[in-house]
Amino acid sequence: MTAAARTVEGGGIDMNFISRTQDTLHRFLDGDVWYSFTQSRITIVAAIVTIILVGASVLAPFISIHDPFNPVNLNLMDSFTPPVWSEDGRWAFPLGSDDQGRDLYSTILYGSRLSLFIGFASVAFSMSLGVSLGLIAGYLGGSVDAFIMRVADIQISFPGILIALLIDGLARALLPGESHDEVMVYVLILAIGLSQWVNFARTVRGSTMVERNKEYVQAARVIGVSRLFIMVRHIMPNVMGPVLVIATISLAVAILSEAALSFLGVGVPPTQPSLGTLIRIGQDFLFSGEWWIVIFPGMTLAALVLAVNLLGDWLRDALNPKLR
Amino acid sequence: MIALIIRRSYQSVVVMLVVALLAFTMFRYVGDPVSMMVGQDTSLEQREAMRVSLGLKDPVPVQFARFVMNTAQGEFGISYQLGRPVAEILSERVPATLELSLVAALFAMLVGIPMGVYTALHPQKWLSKAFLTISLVGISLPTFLIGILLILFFGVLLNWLPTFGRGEVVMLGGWSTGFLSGSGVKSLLMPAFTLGMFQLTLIMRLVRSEMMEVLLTDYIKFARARGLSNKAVNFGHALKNTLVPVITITGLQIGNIVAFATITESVFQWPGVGLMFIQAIGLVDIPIMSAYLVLVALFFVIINLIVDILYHVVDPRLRVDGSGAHG
Amino acid sequence: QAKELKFAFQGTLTSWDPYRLNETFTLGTMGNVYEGLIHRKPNMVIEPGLAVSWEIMEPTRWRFHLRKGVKFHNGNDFNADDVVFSATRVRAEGSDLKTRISADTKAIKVDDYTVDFVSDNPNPIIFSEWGTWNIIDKEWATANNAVTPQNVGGTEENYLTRHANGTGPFIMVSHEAGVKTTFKPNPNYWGKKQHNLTSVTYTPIGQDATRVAALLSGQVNMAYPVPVQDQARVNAASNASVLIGPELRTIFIGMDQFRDELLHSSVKGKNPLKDKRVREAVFHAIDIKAIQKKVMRNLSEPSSLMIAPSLTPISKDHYPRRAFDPAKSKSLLAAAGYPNGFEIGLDCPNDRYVNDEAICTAASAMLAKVGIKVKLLAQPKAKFFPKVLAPNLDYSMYLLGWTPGSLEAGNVLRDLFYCPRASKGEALWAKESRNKVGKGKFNIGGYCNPALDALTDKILSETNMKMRDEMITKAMGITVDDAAYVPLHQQALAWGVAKGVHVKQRGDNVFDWRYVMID
Amino acid sequence: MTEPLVKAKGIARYFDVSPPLLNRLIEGSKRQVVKAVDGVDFEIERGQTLSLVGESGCGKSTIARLVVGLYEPTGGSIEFEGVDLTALDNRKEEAKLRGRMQMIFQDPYASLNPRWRVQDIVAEPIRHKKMFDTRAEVTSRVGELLSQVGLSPADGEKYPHEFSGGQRQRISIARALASNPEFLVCDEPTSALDVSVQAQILNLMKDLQRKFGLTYLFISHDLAVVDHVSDRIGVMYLGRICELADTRELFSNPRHPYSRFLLDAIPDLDMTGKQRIPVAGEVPSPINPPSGCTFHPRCPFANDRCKSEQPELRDVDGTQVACHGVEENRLEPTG
Amino acid sequence: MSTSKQQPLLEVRNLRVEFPTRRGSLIAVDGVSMEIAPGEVLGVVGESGAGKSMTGNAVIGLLPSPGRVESGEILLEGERIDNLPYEQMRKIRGKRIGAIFQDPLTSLNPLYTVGEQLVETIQTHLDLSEKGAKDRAVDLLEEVGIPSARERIDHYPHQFSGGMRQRVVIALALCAEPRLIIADEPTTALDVSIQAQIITLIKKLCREHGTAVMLVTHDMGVIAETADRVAVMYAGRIAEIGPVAEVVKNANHPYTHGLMGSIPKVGHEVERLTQIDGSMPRLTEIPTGCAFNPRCTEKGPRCMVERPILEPVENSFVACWKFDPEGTGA
Ligand SMILES: Nc1ncnc2c1ncn2[C@@H]1O[C@H](COP(=O)(O)OP(=O)(O)OP(=O)(O)O)[C@@H](O)[C@H]1O
Ligand SMILES: Nc1ncnc2c1ncn2[C@@H]1O[C@H](COP(=O)(O)OP(=O)(O)OP(=O)(O)O)[C@@H](O)[C@H]1O
Ligand SMILES: [Mg+2]
Ligand SMILES: [Mg+2]
Repeated sequence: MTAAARTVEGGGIDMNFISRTQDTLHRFLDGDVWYSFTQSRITIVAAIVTIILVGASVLAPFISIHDPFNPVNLNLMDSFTPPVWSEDGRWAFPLGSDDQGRDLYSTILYGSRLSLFIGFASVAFSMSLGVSLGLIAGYLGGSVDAFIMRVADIQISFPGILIALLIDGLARALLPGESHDEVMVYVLILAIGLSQWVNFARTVRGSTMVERNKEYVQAARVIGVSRLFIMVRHIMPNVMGPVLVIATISLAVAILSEAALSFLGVGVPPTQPSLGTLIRIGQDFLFSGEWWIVIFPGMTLAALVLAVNLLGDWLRDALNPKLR
Repeated sequence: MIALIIRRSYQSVVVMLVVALLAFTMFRYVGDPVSMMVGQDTSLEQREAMRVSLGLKDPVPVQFARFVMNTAQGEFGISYQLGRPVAEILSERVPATLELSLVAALFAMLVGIPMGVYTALHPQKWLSKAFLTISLVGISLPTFLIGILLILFFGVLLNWLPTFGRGEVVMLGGWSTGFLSGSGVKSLLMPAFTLGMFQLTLIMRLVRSEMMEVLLTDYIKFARARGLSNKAVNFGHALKNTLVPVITITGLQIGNIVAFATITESVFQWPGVGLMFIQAIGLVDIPIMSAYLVLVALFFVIINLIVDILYHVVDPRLRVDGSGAHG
Repeated sequence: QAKELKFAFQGTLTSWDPYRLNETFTLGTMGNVYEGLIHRKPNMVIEPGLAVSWEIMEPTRWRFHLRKGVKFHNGNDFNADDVVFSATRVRAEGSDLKTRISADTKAIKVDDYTVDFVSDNPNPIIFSEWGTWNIIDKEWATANNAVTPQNVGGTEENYLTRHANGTGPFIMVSHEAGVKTTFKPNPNYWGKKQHNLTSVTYTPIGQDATRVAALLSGQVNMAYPVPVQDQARVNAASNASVLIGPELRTIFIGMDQFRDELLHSSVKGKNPLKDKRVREAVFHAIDIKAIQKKVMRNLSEPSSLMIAPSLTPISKDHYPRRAFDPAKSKSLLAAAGYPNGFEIGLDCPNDRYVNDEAICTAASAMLAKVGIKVKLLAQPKAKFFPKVLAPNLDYSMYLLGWTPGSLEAGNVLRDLFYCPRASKGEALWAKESRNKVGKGKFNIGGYCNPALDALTDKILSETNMKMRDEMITKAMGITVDDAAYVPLHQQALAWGVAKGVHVKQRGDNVFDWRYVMID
Repeated sequence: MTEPLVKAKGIARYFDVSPPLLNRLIEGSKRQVVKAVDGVDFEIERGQTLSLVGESGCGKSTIARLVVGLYEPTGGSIEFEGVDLTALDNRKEEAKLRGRMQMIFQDPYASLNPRWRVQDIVAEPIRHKKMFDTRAEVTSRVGELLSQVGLSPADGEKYPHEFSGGQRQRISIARALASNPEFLVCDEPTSALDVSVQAQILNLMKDLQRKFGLTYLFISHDLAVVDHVSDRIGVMYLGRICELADTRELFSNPRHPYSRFLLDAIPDLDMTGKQRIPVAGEVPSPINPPSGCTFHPRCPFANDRCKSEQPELRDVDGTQVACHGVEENRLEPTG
Repeated sequence: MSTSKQQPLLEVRNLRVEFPTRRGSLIAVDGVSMEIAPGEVLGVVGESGAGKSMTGNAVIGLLPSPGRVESGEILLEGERIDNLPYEQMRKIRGKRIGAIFQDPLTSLNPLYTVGEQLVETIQTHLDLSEKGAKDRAVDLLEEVGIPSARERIDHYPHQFSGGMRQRVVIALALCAEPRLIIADEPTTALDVSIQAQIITLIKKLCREHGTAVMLVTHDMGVIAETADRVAVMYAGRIAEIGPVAEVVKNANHPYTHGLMGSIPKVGHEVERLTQIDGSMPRLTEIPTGCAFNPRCTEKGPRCMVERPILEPVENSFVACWKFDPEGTGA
């Protein structure tokens, strides 16, 4: 509401646009989803945590102390500095430093950025793949459907983490060494994304098969619009509810998968650690008392995944009209 | 039912072939097995000779055909590293993984289902909310970290539980079991918890949401209107109907437990196939890696089949007996 | 009273065939069950093993007198036939220890307890690696159809893979590869019993944290290696401490000096690493003290040589290390024509040496400060070695470790410094003959100094130890001067030992149970 | 009489509901075909309303879908202004003809895309056919249509869920009218509505018919509604038409036994004290229809011929009836 | 109110059912009073959302959450049941009050055979052995007209057709011979021919067992045929209640009047049906005064401000100011 108010004060913008945005905003704030949001304290907290973490990682270059991914900034002698509140802490390293002298606070920001990027991108990838295939399978049916679903069966008959391992291994082998670090992130995105598309495809296919028989789709067919138009403009918006829920959960799973893969040694390069890689490196120092190297990234990861999961939970309930 | 089994089997064959192809393709690239098999003094010529004798120099289709043929006969070859038939090593290692997975799955189900039911029946109680949130915390940390923290706490600080391995095992025929000794059971606790935690959360949430849906159905309302006791309604009617979808997902999850056991096993040095797989990756022991992947795929396939059959047993609508329909 | 040694090691013992794998831990463990003609004491000094004495009959003929009354664990007698058999078997198809005895050397039985070794060229150190050439019982191996080490790629399991029958102080009781191996003392051992063990159990534990936890929780009473960062924690624990000692392996950075254009670099058309000034610049950029302090937690000994000083006649400070001096490094780079530095790739294993990846990461940061932008590629050894070693040689800088198998400098000079070419006049590492490179086959940087080669040839055949030592000192000087490699350090050994357990640590990281005492 | 606007000749639509091949092989089950519509003929004159009545599952909706082209017929032909739509392979031509027919659906909740604004829903046919060039024209046409069905043009801004069932059905009608169709297929347009709202919709439909000369194919299971709206009525049973007659004729003189049953089953609002005579038995499964006349198991007049021979639709005094009994004149007269 | 002198079986007094929502309370049933005598069929009609089902649900104590009985009383055979604890109310459900819901397809649990569901219900309420319960189940199925009941008892619901399923549902409601049956749209999902069968069945039960039925529907035809008296509901309130013949033929309330007129009748040739313009207000937006006032053609100023109460008009009771003796209505 405040956002809208500010826009109005700002003036000079197309009034029609403002009123329309206001209208949409008002409708949203008035809607049941928003209401159920305001009713759940834990969801609000989760949303705030998510916004802070996502915001912080987007703004990482501006709010970090240094760029930990640039080796020029690192000084090995700064390594293992404890958090600032402990005896040997230094203000240059508010949360302490890691084994290479990276400021942990900055590294967590950059690491979250990477983790979130991998998470979002892989979800976007599996979502677009899964939603398109699900729509096609559900709407066209027949042998197209059978084929897509058999592929999905095969895919689901095999643990996601092993699929990710396979793709990762293949990509590493096929790609020339130099381009490794740059493309590794994308390989991970592909690997994690591929292991998740089936969830989307199955859900979308199921809903599409329900929607396909609804009369508004038949009405569109009677009008004579094309199949693509029906799939994209009519059916898709109506099957996106559950997709959104799966997407949130998938995001959490993707971020954790990246961490698990890094434990198995196929994550991002350690010079540009993600949260998962940071934890993997940091757990080496759990016994030696340099707990902050694993605890802070661990807490960040847990907070992020937890918040996203809670949001997903809430979304699931909020979007389910029966449970309202 | 027979048709179902046949269809499943034929799908399974396709699955297995694809898995074999994937595994096979990947292993061409994971590294050089020969350099892992010899010390650094071995000459390049000797290395080359080994590649030839391992068949690594044959044309790829020939290698694949050989791989599939051998695999179909349960013949996975001789481990490059251990120098023993892979099938034999697998059969030694499988009990450990199966016992761990079984306990983890039981833990996940026996705790997850009641928790799910409770949270569905009493959505507003604080205990439900606590269950939901705490279980989420458990899955918000990477498994390996949970495992290490458990080791640190229960193993090192409190010294209550063994930090690694299976403890004392007893051989029953060809099966080594840790269930029969105190140390075996103690050793199971932390790994099973670590492994089961994630699935527990999933199952609990699944049961909860399915059950909440079921509780809103007309037949539950009608069951209440018939004056049935709460117990009969919630457990006799609601839970049974909830279990139908839960079975499918849980089945897949059990498959995932076996897959995720790799991480847990390597954290706890649990001598199962997952640990063997991780070690094999490091050492590029291709026969072991392929055998493992094929084994996991087989596992999934079998579980899927069982799930399908269960599904048919539980849900009478899927039983095609034709009698009396459309009276 | 039971005195059980329960120890955990990082790696796995894969096969019990003594010739299957040339790898320190495997051979070291094997050495408690099998024995060679010689034996190395905890301080690495050679002492008689299954041979009581040896002598040079003529420059090309060595005579070994075997120990009498020794029995294998199965009761068979040990005699010259076993030695001759083992000498053949160790060079047979499938053996990974073929270099223990050069191909031209013949083992000749003189009598039941005397064997002669005759070779074409004189070899002053013929037996230096025989501590790990274990003697196998001929009758037993023949009876079990194992006259050659396992035929790789075959379909039959080699009997020796899971069965052991040595003369050593311990008998292997059971072996589950990757899970657990158990041993008991050999009651009929010929030697003096210096341990008080009643049983030995070995468990592989791959995860560092789990291994340390196993030691701290008392499930094992010896575990190694202890990650450097955990030594303080282990020492602080009431029930264990870390036993530290210098290891013989030298960790170093190698540089491509033979290609005309680097593979992974921004510099095109030339190879900056051919310029000694650039190699020196790399050297001066590395803050080895920082690495020692932070990465290695003082568990390393910075080195100026490519060999541990203890293995050479050279005193530790004879050749001082090039100092950490970024300013000098920058000026050297400028002088070489790279005032703004350049970009270069660094290949690194991440599961081979102590904190290998962390060392590379730290080195990258240090090089970045003088303008050399390093693209670091750290991968598991399974992928690192095939990429970097011949014949691929796909790197521009790399991190590697080297322990001379013979534990002396000749091996280093031959394998790491000799011009790598298959025959005279050929280009270094000529593509078509890479597989045929003999001397210098691990000189993958392609460093080449003909004068050094000539000196090395002399060293390899010189039997006068004093002259040999002088030549080695001189040769090492040349390598230092040329900045052929950037040696970093010898990593230290860190063994976690429970209170009340007394072990003797060997510099080559071999755990010899002969000397274990438990209170 | 002029040429009818719509003419269905022997249209049929079968659905294959067999179990998968493998099951058939193993369990020995046979191919199963639902003959949802099995050889139906009818004609509709311009400006007239033909209604189809019958119990659930008798194939009414299937006919509706066949007519508007949502299903391909298994057999027979559908002519629109004398052009056989099923034989047409010029897609443009077909699209043009099809554009002149529209459909109104049963469920006012499912027939509008919940994510679209009402104005976009109504404008969809207009936009698809590119009937206007400018946005303003489209908007004004939408407003006009909404007014025609008794809504306000301002309602276009809203989403379907903001409307009641009756209002939604009006939106559906507005959408159907948007492309200026001549022929409307209405598949139970009021059966989901309350009677009071049903009256509104039926009145509206009649008004529109008068105003635009629309032709309706009206489908319902409610004989009273059908009586109110139609000129001719076809009574369907298990995929076939068993009686096709003028409305007044059917109600005053139903000939087919099934038509009589249906009329008897109409609840008696006038409380004449007339007892409803429940039809014995249930609608048989269309997968396994009874032999001969499919109605014979429930028919009190059935004889052996009915069990074996399928009756054809025959003209009897201007009415078409498919019944051996009527043909043989062995039915009791009604009334 | 009722013409019969004996004690009513069910008495609802001033029932008010509320759904607390975030935009204030939604009053689904507002001040409804009615009585049902033993053996009587009371029809409840009205538009969708008028509060018919909620009235029925309130009587069996199964209001969907968050609905609750806000005020008023429900008495069964003179005993108050709206405030009973859950367990006591549960014992009444099925035993003394049976219920039939609209959709026979979804009212039966698909995973249990019809017999299992019957036996379970019988054993909950009657002290019968497994065998006795099963015999009774067979009898019940036969009674509701399911042929070869002994075999079909072991079938699953999906093996029955819609009409048969609805009969099974009725059999389930009859398990313990309840005195009152709440039938919420028992025929809406059924075909006309089967509808007639079910109606006949319900009527037979009333006749033979003296069961009272509260028949909720929006089908006036069904009411006209089945009910003795009828209550017309509008926006949560009763607009008119009285003997069926009077309400159907001689509707007093303008809404009832309109409603009757809007039903097409066979043989009545009318060009246009009577039409009540507009639609029932949302329960959150009920106008002040008479809830029907925006659509009423006969409204007067009083209708806009004051809520009419049920007053006797002829044999019925009507809530309309039109009949107010003070004549402030139309
Ligand atoms: N897509 C389909 N696949 C298989 N069978 C179908 C399909 N569509 C319809 N049927 C079958 O065809 C028969 C006729 O169906 P249709 O929908 O035309 O009936 P209807 O008269 O409209 O019934 P209702 O009054 O219930 O709408 C039914 O038995 C139905 O099960
Ligand atoms: N769970 C609920 N939450 C909020 N309001 C509800 C709920 N259930 C019902 N209502 C409201 O109560 C009112 C009365 O509903 P009720 O089901 O009694 O109507 P009805 O007359 O039976 O309608 P129908 O003929 O559609 O069954 C409706 O307007 C509805 O909006
Ligand atoms: Mg229909
Ligand atoms: Mg209702």
